[in-house]
Amino acid sequence: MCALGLLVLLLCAVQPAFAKSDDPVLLELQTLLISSNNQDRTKAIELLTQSQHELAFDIYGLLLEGKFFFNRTDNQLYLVDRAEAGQSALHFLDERDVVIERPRDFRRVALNNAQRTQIRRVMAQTGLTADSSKTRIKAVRQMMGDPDPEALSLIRAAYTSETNDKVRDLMAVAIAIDTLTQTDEAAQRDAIDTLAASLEPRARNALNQFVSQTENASLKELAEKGLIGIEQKIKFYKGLETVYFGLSLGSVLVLAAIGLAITFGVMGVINMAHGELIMIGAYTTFVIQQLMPNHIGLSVLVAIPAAFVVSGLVGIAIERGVIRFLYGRPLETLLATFGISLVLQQAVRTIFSPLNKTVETPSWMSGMLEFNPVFAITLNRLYIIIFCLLVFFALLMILKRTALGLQVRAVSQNRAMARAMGVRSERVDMMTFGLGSGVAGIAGVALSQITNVGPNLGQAYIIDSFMVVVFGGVGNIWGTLVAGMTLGVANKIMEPWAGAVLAKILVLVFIILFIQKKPRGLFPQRGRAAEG
Amino acid sequence: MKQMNKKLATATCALALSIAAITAQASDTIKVGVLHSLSGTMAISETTLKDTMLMLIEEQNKQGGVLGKQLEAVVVDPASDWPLFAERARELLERDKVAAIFGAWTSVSRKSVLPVVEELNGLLFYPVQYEGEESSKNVFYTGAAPNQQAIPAVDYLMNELGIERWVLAGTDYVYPRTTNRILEAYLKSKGVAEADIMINYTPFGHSDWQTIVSDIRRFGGEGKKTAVVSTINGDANVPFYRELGAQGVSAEDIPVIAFSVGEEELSGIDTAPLVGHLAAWNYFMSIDTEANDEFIDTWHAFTGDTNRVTNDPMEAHYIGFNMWVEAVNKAGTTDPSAVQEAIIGVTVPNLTGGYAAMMPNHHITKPVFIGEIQSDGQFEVVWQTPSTVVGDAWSDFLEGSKDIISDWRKPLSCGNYNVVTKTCSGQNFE
Amino acid sequence: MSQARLLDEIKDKNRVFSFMHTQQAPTLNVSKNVLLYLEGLSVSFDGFKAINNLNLYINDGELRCIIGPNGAGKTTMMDIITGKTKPDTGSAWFGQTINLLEMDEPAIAQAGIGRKFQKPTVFEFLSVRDNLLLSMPEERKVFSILTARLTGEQSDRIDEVLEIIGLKEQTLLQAGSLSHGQKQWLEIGMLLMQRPRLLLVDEPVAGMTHQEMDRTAELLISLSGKHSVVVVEHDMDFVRHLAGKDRTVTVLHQGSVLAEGSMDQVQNNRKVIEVYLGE
Amino acid sequence: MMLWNLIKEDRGGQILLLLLAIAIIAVPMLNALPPDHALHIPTYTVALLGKYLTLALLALSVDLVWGYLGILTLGHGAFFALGGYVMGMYLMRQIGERGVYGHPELPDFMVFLNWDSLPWYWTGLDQFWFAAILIILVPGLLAFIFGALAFRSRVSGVYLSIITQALTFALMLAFFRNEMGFGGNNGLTDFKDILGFSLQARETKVGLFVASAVALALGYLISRAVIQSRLGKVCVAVRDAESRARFLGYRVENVKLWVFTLSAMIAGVAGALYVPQVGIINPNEFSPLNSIEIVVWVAVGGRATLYGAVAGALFINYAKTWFTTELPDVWLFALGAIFVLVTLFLPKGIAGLFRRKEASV
Repeated sequence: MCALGLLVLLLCAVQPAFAKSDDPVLLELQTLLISSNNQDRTKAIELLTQSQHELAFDIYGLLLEGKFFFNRTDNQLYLVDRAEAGQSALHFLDERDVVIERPRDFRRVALNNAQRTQIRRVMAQTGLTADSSKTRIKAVRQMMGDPDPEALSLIRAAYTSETNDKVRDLMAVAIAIDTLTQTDEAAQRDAIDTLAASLEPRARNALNQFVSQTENASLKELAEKGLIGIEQKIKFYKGLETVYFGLSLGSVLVLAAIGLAITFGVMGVINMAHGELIMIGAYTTFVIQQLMPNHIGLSVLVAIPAAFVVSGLVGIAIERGVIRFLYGRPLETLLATFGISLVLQQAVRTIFSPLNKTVETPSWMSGMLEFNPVFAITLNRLYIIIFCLLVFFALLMILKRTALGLQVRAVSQNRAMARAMGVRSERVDMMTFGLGSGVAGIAGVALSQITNVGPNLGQAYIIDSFMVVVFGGVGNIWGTLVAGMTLGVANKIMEPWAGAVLAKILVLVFIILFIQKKPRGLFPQRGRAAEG
Repeated sequence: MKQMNKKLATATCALALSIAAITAQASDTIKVGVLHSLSGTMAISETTLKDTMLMLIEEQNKQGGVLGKQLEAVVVDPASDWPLFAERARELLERDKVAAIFGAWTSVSRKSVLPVVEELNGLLFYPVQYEGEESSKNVFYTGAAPNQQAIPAVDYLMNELGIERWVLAGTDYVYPRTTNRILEAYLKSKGVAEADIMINYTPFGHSDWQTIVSDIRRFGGEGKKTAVVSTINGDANVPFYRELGAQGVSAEDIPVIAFSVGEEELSGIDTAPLVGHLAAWNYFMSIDTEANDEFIDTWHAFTGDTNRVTNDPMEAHYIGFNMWVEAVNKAGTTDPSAVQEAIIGVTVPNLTGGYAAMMPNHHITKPVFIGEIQSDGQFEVVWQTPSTVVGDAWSDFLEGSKDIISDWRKPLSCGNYNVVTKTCSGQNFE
Repeated sequence: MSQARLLDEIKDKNRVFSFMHTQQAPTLNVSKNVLLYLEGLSVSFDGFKAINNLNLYINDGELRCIIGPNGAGKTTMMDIITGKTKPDTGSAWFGQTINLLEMDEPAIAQAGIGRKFQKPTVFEFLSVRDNLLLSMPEERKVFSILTARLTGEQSDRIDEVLEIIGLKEQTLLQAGSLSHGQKQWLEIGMLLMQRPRLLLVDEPVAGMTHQEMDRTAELLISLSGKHSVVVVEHDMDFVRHLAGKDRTVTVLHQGSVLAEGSMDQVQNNRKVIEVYLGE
Repeated sequence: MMLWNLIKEDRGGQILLLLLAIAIIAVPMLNALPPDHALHIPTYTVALLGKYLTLALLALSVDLVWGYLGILTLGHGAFFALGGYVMGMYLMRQIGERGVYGHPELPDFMVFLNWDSLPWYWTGLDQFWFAAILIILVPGLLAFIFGALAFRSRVSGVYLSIITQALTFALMLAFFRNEMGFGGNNGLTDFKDILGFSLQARETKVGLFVASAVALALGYLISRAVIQSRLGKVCVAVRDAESRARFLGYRVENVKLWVFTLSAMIAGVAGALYVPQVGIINPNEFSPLNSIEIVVWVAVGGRATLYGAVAGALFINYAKTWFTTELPDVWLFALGAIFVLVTLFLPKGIAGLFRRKEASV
């Protein structure tokens, strides 16, 4: 989309001035860009930078987005939005519109990292004066590492006029890094203070470097003190981070397990196909995105109810078709549902191919919430944590406040009595199982944002889910929440020193032993019903 | 009682016989075994290779087959079950009497097949990059050995991108372990300090990368230019790259170079946040040569799907198959021993405009390409070795194997000959 | 709170290794002619006090009937005696020497307390004979079971009991195929095989015909003397029949003893009448 | 006579043992026939049948605990795999200098992971007698410890099933780790010979087949002996009315514990015989999927009949071989369907069918 915008812009920019076809710079640019040699492309960028060409920045943008293609048949440069048969390609110089027949004739003019960095540098300098403070911050960061003095002078210039404090501080750091290398001791002291106050990795590195080089003992001591301060802050934030990671892992576990907490916990049905219901949810997300490729952001939201319904229906089908004949025979249920899980997996393989499917992350979910350079939390995880809590409390409400919830609890405590009271337990079973399955589907939507969407998705989570439910205490969804979060955090705290594999093993062993001590989990159901 | 007796008895007999049933020997065709998992976890990767083989055989038959006989593919499914690989291989060789087997993907599946092909003196063409440290009389390694992928990749990062700190991240199995140990030794030999190398292993299908990625970020934020060398396998890649994207690790800050992520794997990932990350292979679909174009067109025609991608192991099969055909024509027979002799030195064109030759150590010569991931899921070649590299079965950077060479030509004809002790161990043929 | 409990439980090591030391009950001592002491027992589930400061003494060889409305705590009391439920407070002794609260079900059973459930529970897939066979008082160690052989007098004993409970014809039938009443009898038979010192019988005549009831009553009475028998029952006629003139009847209400005495005394006790007739 | 008593009332058992006896005699003979002979059984088929028999033995061990004790174990694959690993380690030690690195003592994978000496738990495994003991001891010990914990604290039913699954899952992850010194993901392979006989020799393969058949027969008789004894009756009693058994004074946990341990040992032996015949052992054998598949063999064959388990194992595995050769994509559908249909319509399994017939005849 945005590329088209740029195309238009590019045209307007051109119209009045002159026909591009006889602009020497652009002509040379074309020859350089279509060449298969990397160096030529680097040259092309340099050419643009030196020529100060009015279109330079638009071209940079288009290059970064990879909108430039060259046609292997006529060796001409084209602007293409989507290189697919039937799409149109715009000739770079004389704005001819041609229709693409064989997409593979059009080769993207690709940049490598070095070239991208090169362009970003140039663009960053203009970023300093951009309106959004975010862009300015990015610009300063970009240039902080940049040794060339011109960049620094630009920062100094911008510093005086800068109004936003965050940006100012950052600029101050950038300047301080430079001052540190000067010889004026007083200035250096101030610089050290500035740097010691900042958590920018570059500030720290500058100090480290300074400590290793300087002869001036007092300054050295000062810098070292500063470093220690920084290290402590970092340690603290690292702790915070670990906890956050733990919670987000926990929230994933809870999401995966909560549906099970209902079907297994409340109904006492062992549903080995639970993982596959999650998988179905994830695939629903995939399908929805296929249906609305231009509204990725929206698609995920749409997917939530959709996944709930789809998985819910599949769940109900399973309950009606198989499970209801097996009530009171948990072990048989376990086997039958395991069979179902196999069938569902293979079904997905045959329908969607065994390959993983791409589920895109909507823009509003990507990115980070940065508190400071060393502590930032990823948005997608944050949303998942929130989402997990929402789902949890929604369920709590349903079970505690609604008629269904009441009936569910009635049936789960004493089927016969509930029947006698006129509860249609058949229907309740169906609804409950549907609910549990639907929730599993919702979990699938969340998982599709962080992991594979493939036939094995379910398998990966089924055992963990059971662990969480059993650990938390069957029939108690609060238990599930606590258990999930505990396991998540425990896992993350152990991971650094035990390693990912060992951490997982330890957690499993812990649960096995825990079940020995408290067979009914953290929050057991008590009373005569539970005895014996 | 009687009834039952009969039933059970017949059941067992049926079982015994139907397995025993020896398929009639069709003498007018040459059988070629295809041993790739079509179900189970590895089906994701291996099904494509099965199709590739079918395509290659079909093409060959169009050109009149081999030695005037048509080729017949015998496809079996080891179902991602390692013992089953051995069982199926035995079936192919003993029952179907195939002239050669093309197959296996994971190291463990190859290890499982190895004793069988050696016992029955079969031929196995193994198309996947692997950890090396092996050379069998009966196996031809058409995928990359570590020195045909890892080492050049590191060279590129070191020389072209000026990388000073290294994260070696891999799934905990033999290929990453070996590769990383080779790289560690190699880096140290290049004067990289212990403190500048971070090694990390994760289980198969690891899905929560938060901690590791943030460690990488911190490790990379300490001033020196850092890169990640990833030998992460299969399913674990998607969450890994997603986490990289989520934590804003861009290819400009910390490039990740992968040895097991190809076009096919990328087709399952949202590549937008990955643009600029690297991969090292001996083939990329994007490489612009006549041969490649033709190959891709036939592939699309064969699968009837113009969106299907091609990848490195497919090229490996293409090369391996052509080499086998060459060798058979040269030897004038499909007899394994004859082919084993004939194939050494056989040279066939690869898909990237060069030639691949079968070396005496049963590995082949390959060019090495470094590609950057593009937003369309393809790789853009940013660097390549000036000439092809000879596959080295026994790494010079490992204690155990630096003195070992492999040469299957007479008089040595030994897979692991220790030049110091002058002894030939492993698979002996005296 | 459950967190705290969890911590304690993790702290006390010996429960994990409890299987290391086999629970050997000291020999029974009824010198004071009292077989069962229940003192100050209380147990509550989620706040509901099923048993509330219960005191009960059963003499050696006594036949005691216990009545009480639903939820009076009759079954819970039996659970405590047989070790199925652990009380929050109080003590339960079998004779002078045996502390029931320190033992689990098998130990208590081997110490000589037999129990018949409200709902007849027999081994449905085993033959009637095997059901009795397994009830024989014998070494219960796994390996002795493995090598156990049936001796002559043991099988005589089984036939004898089969005679008593009137299931001679059904000897080789699967217990599952018996009628409800027959199962009741079989279960009683299993108790007889066990030769317990104390029988706890929970609503033995539920679903029995009148003749069966009378026979049961006779049986239970005949048992008293060499065994102590505690019968929990709703059916007043049956209780009256059992208790006769002089035997003690205990009325439980809300988990504690409401009244105790002969049938007549109990029936004329005001509190009892309130509870039953709810004045 | 003793033996006859064990299977007197057990028709299925009689037939099973009969067939095994026939196989033990016939298969080697048929295999010895010239290859072009119509009745010739190729050696790889013999090995295949041998493999099936070991799996049947495994199924038997599961039936012992599930059928007669009502313990649905989803982790028996672990005991099987442990037995297999012990055997694998023995076979590795037999390779000696014939490894690719020609190291006199260390297996190849240790050499290229730069280990300088054998881990302590590999010592002594070059002796067959020692390995043979461990094959029984290791799975038995694990089962004993696990069972002691689980049964004491009266973990039962579904909970037990789930933690058995967790157990095997944890073990799988553990064995994947290369630090463990069991060859990581690749496991142990490229075995040369057993007790001095080359594993590639026809005779050895036939020998292993016979060994498996004998092991299965013995396993069957032992299980039978347990079932016939009073302990067997107690098992059934525990299965059907656990608390009643307690109130009769039986230490239910001990009963469960010992039978569970016995069954684990049988599984271990099965694993040990399985490994030399398939030529590789690796952590996948621990995967929960495998363990749960075993259960379905038993379910299909028919619980609590022993011979049913054997029949089920043979049937399903033959089906698997057939499907994965003929129509690979359908296999999982078929397996899944079997799970569902058997539990719904055939609770007694195949054996159940025959029993009904017998009754009617």
